[in-house]
Amino acid sequence: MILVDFIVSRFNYWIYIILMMMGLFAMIAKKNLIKKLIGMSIFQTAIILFFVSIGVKEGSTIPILAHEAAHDPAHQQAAPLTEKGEGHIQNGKGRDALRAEDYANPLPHVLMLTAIVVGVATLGVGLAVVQKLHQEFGSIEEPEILAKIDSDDG
Amino acid sequence: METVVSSKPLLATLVSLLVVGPIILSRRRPNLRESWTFLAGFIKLGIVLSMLPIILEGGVIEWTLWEILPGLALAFRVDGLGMLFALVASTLWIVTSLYSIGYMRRMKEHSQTRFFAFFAVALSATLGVAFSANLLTMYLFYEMLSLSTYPLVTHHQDREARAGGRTYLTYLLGTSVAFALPAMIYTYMKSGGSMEFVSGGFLAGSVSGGEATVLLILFVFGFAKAGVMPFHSWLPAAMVAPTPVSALLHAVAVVKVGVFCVLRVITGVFGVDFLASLGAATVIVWLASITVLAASLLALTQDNLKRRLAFSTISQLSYIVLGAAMLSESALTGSIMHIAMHAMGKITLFFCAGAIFVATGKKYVSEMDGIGWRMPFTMFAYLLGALSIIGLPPFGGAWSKWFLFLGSVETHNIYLTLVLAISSLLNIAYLLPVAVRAFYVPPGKGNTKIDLHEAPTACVIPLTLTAFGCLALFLFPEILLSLARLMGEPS
Amino acid sequence: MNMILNIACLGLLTIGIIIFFGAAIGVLRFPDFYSRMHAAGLCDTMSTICLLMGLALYQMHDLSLPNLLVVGKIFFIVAFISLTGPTSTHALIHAGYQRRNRPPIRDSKAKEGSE
Amino acid sequence: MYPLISFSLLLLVWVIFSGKFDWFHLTLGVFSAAFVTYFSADMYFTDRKIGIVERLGQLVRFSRYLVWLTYQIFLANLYVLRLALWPNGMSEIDPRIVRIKTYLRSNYARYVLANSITLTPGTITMKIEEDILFVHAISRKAAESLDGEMERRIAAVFESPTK
Amino acid sequence: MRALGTIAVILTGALLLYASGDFPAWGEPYSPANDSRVSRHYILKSFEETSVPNMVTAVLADYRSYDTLFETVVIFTAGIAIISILRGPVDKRVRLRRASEKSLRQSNLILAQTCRLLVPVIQMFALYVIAHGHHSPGGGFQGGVIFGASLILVALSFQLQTALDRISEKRAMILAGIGVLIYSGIGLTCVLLGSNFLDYSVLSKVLPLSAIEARSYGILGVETGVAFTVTAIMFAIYANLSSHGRMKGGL
Amino acid sequence: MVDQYPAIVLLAPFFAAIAVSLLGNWKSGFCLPLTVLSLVISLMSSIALLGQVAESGEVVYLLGGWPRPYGIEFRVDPLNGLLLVVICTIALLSSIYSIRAAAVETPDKCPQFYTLYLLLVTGLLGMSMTGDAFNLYVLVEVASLTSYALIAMRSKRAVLASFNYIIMGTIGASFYLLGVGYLYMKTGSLNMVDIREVLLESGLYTSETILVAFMMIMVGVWIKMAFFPLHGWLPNAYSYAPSTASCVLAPLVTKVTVYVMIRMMFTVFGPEYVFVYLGWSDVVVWMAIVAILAGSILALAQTDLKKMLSYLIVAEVGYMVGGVWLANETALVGAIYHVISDAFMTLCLFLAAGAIITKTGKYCIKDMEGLFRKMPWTMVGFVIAALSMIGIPPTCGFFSKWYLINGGIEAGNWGYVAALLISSLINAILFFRVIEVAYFKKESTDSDKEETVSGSSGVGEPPLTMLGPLLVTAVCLLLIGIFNQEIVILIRQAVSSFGPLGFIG
Amino acid sequence: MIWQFNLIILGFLIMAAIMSLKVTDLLSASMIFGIYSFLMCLLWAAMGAVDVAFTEAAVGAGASTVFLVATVYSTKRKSSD
Amino acid sequence: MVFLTCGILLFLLALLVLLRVIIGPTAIDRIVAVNMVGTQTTVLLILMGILFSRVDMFVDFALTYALLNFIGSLAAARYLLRTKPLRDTKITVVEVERG
Repeated sequence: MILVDFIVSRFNYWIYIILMMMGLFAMIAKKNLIKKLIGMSIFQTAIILFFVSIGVKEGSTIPILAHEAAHDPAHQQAAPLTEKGEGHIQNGKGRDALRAEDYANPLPHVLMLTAIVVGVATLGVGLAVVQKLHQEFGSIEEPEILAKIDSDDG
Repeated sequence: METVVSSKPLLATLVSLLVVGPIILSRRRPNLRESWTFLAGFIKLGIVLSMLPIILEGGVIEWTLWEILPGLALAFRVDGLGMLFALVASTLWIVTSLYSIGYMRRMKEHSQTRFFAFFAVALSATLGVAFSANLLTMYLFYEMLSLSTYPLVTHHQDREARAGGRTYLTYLLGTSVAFALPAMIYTYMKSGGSMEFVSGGFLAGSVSGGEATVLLILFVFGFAKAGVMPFHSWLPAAMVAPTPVSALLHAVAVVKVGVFCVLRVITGVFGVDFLASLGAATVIVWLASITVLAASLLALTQDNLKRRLAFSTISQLSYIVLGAAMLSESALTGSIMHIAMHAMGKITLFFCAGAIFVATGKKYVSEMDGIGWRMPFTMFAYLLGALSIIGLPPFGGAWSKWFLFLGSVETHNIYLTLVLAISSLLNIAYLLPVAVRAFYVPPGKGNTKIDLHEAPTACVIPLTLTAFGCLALFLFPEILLSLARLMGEPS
Repeated sequence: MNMILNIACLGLLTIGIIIFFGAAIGVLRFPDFYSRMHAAGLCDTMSTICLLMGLALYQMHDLSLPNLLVVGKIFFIVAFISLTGPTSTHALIHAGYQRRNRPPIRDSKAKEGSE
Repeated sequence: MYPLISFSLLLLVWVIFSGKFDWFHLTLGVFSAAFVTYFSADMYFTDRKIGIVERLGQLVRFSRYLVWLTYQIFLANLYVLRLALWPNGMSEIDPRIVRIKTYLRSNYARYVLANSITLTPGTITMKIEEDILFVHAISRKAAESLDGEMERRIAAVFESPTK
Repeated sequence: MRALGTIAVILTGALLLYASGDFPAWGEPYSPANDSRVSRHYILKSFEETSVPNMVTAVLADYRSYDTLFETVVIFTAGIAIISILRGPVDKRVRLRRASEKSLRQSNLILAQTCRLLVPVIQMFALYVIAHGHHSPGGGFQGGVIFGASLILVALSFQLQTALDRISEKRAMILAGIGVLIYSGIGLTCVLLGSNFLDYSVLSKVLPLSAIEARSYGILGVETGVAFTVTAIMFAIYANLSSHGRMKGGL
Repeated sequence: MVDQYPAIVLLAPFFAAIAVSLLGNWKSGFCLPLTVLSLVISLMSSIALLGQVAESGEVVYLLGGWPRPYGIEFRVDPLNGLLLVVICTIALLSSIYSIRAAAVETPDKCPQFYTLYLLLVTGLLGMSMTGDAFNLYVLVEVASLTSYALIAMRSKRAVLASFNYIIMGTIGASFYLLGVGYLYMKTGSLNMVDIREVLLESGLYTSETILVAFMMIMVGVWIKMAFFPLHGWLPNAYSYAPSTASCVLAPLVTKVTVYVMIRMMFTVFGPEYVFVYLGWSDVVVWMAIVAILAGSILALAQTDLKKMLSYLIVAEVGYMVGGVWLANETALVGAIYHVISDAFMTLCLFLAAGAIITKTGKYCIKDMEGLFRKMPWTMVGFVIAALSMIGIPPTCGFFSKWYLINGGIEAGNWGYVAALLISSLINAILFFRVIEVAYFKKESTDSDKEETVSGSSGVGEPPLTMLGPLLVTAVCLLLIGIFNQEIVILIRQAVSSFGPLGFIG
Repeated sequence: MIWQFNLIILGFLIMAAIMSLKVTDLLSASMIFGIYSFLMCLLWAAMGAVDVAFTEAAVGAGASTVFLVATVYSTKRKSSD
Repeated sequence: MVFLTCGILLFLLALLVLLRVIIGPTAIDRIVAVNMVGTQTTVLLILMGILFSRVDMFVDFALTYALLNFIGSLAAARYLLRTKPLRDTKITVVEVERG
């Protein structure tokens, strides 16, 4: 159990490093431009993974205030099924007993929304550039394009 | 010592800069254009002369513009040394202007407007150096001079000019950035944020002997316009310029700015006494001595007259550096006077070389057989100038040589005396043969066909004037002497 | 009542998972693209529907309005999936066919001859 | 008329989605529904000749058909599961393509037919060209299940009055 | 390149691994980030201050609305960028491998019908997501993407032209501009009403609302702006990318 | 209205960008006046803001009215106040310049071009004002995306350059983001000042996470500013970009990133962490030395004018990074002053290069013979900028070098001093190579007559809209040099607010 | 957070990432990138970041993948690595 | 617990499908498998909603997913339809049956 604890407590961080390094490697070493862009997206999502991992709290729920759910007995009934898996998700507290520990940290989520948007925007622009390169050089492989440029010069 | 606050130094500096605009605007009317030059020249000379009495009385004129770096202002200050230099430069500008009109028009040179415009800028820079009150201001004008003379040097815009100009700038700009700038900054830091020239130096006590030596060497090399070997080769290279340029700039303005800066550094930054106490100037003394001899020997081997004169200049400049580095009062006086004396002599020689070229198209010494009697004024003036440079009485050069010898004796350094003596002999050996050939060797066959006659009047008049100037300087050296003495006096 | 719901829910979930298991095995085992398509496209849809139904039933433990709405939304999902599932299956198989990716057909010659 | 129906349908969708019944959200819903109606209501009810009553009838019949279809789908699923899971299931695979000429006329009916065929595992509609459907069947048995029962039922739903 | 990549990866990876030893455990509720006053404030006070139960929306569109403004601008920029990159001098370009024109005109019956059924509902759903960003996950951006996706769906199951008939690229760009304008306009209104940029509470001066409600409605307005931009740009990007910037043919 | 200056500075170009994109489609004549107008407004208010800052110290503008650390704030101190003025001025000048160039280089994309242009300026302004570490990332991305697009608007190689820029830029920005993430993880805050406070309070200086955060941020920023081994994207991107775009990209992007580095080092981590605790300043300075030398030498190897200038930027970045990391006040002042002066120098050079290229169509240095005769005023501008790059007084280049060398000597780092001097010398060679070619006519050959005919007919002075900004910039170079005291006083005011710098304190 | 899901998804993620970078067919790569992105979506959901998950769902399924496919369509499908 | 197990099972099954993605010889195989995983995601999302006891929140993007996953596969199918010219449209008919 200690081992599990140890793995769980670090696993996210390891995986994000692995993903990030894969993305980085693809961005630098792949020859195909679209592959590079896929690598770029993986790279960015890895960072998003890191950020979201920061904001996780054990036993917390999603960062949306449950004041409506608070008056809803369904969730108290639903508790038995989830209890074992989840330790103590406790919602039925209502607004009066709002505790910061019950909700995941919203700030990383906000930041990552922005980061995702930036990611998709960059991907879009990157893809447009790739298309333009294909128009200009008829290829999307970096070495081929470089060779074309050299032959244009020579 | 009386300190006068006056904007005159600034005006004197700016007047030729201000005239650049009118010169460019009137580019279509050469006569008007040239008259602007003269106007500026006379105004400039007038302003400089008007300051003379105060200086002679031992006063100083100061004018501060604004602070450009912490504790450092763009400031002007006129003292004996600067006055002397300014006097020489502004007088000779007028003469040279006259000469260059004759030269340029006769040679039908292109881009005359540009020529005169940059000439004026260069003069401004020269006066700026002469009047600058601190190292930074001096550096500023020094660089301005390097840059503004570049178009003049490369005036012909041919391959030769390009190569010459390249060497010219590489040396001047390179050394100033690589050596002078760091030396300046180091000085600035060591002195605690001051770079004001003070007689007796402001570095005294704040640097060690080793540092002082290194700094001094950096300064001497950094102001490569002084032509101390091994940074001398820009000067022969710059001889591709039209002769008026060579005459004024490479006999008077540019090179003298170099030695002037060295003098300033030695007297104003380090202080003679301080250097003497450290013994830091010895290296400079030897460098200068070597330059004197080596340049003289090299001059002997040159066939191109202008190049020969250029090497001669290098050698003569090192006299001045040497004189300053000897750190004795007489030597200093001698070297300051030599600025004026050499200027007058050398400009005459260059004028002559130009005149010969204008009249006959000859550049080489070996071609000049027998031209003496065809262009008597020119060659006679050449003779006078040469004698002045050699240092024979009754010509101005004799005074400065005399003081230099005196100084070398004062330092009890027999080798220096020997160096001076040998170099004087060498002077004779490379300068006089031209005159001898011109007057005594009959013209060779190839040259007879060319119709030889005197150079244009506008060329002849200036060279005659300067030749007589050499004579006059011998007869009336008092003003110069007293100006030079002002510096030599211990503070 | 809750008991029945729970059992129904569990049953539906089990069925869904079994169907999905079949689909997964089918996708792995079937020899060619077309037959895999049969397993993937359809069993998948079915299993999803089953699972969703099961979850919807669980949600009906308590018949409050918000929960009913959630159930409504789950039904929406079911509807969508049963619309999009066949459509995308069709689109894919159509595309595969148009690319002259001929289905391997046993005894095709004999049959063709007969036509 | 039809835009209005679309509008109310969309509003219904909104209400199910929203689950908020305060005036503010309902107003938003009305705006949204109006906007979507304006923007893409032409997607619905392409054939505007059919009356509304008729449509309602279709709806009722269609739901009955759905029940039957679900049952069929369930059966067919079991069949494919058997193919996939039974060790000898593989041997039964005998793909073939079946061409069906349908008598259904309206696009919608054909669409329902095609999707129903696809939904019943073992058969997938590959292509529709006018009234001809190309169906890929995974085995002989699956092919045999296309016996026209389904088509009849669909016809009953959508085209019975005209017949 | 490979070697360079490997080196970079190994170096960075080692560095990051080194740092990860110092991290608080995953899911630790009292880690510095989770227990900081910023995070606590957002969780505990955001409903009081903005009356928005979804903290993410509250933080996104109010506390950090300036970020979000520029997030929108990023999207807007991407749209303009793609247009400006792909729209070249017409013709003289690599010929696309095109399917026969005939099949382009005919659309597949099944796809078309599914699309007809789905698109309005998707759009409704998108609008719902935009409007309910306060109470449930979602908001302007997500709704906008979904709306944009519905247009993409139209283009995919009919033709690009069909979708462009609904909203041309030019209109889309204008719409995107309007979206950003709505967002920043609300911000500017706040300035004109004498408060700081994007301080919605001051809207209560002109609307019959309390300051907190004003924040809530300000957020809605802002989200609407985001949605406009995102919808338009997503579609514009797709239209450009799929047709090589020529707005015809295409995927 | 007075309190709103920070907002106005940013919003003027921002709203103009939207307006241009909306109105431009309708009538493209609107683009330019709007651009210029908005930049003028922005410039005026940034000057007013600077005045305010100089008078009363830091100005804080709370966006959304949320106090620190809950909301985002603008913090304007003399340092970024100056930078704002610089950005606005440069943007204004190059927008005037763009009147002709944009029409030639990006025909029928006018609205897009100006929208991107204004958004780029907005991004840069935002980057320099914001007091929030994450917000900085967003604005970096705004600026980057616009730069990618601006570069890729040209064809052929520019597109490949843009692609490489996208890849490198994204790596850089992501590293930065990751660094911010690490900081956030440890401090729980995103506000720069607040992060600093938490770092100090909780004694986090020994934490590995903070160390790696610092390294990540630095590497990210270095990639963005093209610090030497990471400079790969820059030369191609800037030299193949449309000339108007490169006129605003080249001077501003790297400089603003240097500002970001300074902000990160001094405001977020604090000099005591960077210099005292880490103590790597020597390593970085040596890297900067390599950067300076490598940049200069690579520039020497170029035959293409704009490419040469681009490599020079790499060298200049080395100056600034070195200056900042020398860890003393003089050098820091020098570095910041160099940020300002280098922005103008680069602008001037790129404006001149752009003018030359648009008028003659020649890219190679060796094709530029006789330009002094054909376009004297352009060359005057070029020469002044060149002198400034070399470091000739009274241009501003001299003074920035002055402070930098002073700082180098003060820190006892002679390598840096030597590198500066050597690079100045190389600059001299570089520029006089160009000037020489431009000054001399081509060696007369057989085709002499044709040369003169084509030379006299085709090429002349560029139009006033190109020449004006060029000359104004040239004058600015002189003015910044001559009145460097005023600027330096402001910079010192900012620097002193950073607290004692490492070794001295 | 649901750490059990979390672990599984992370494992899958690695697989998906490797696959999408390994496959030489760009269309497949785009589709696998689609898987990657919805695994991410699940991951965010498992970590309680619903808004992020929502965005990722919308972007990953509705935008990124389609953009990639569109680009592959107008360029080339085969990749050299 | 039931739901957790159910989710884990679904994940494990998805692994099988992913296997097809990995070995899938042609793109279509992969797309089919991707589509399948995508559909399964919907269920998983709702499962998570139940585990978090916040189904009302999760159902929204399960819905999104159901709607948008379709677009991805559709795009791929469109791609395959469009890229090659349709030269031979004659279909080999194996067996004809009249409905």
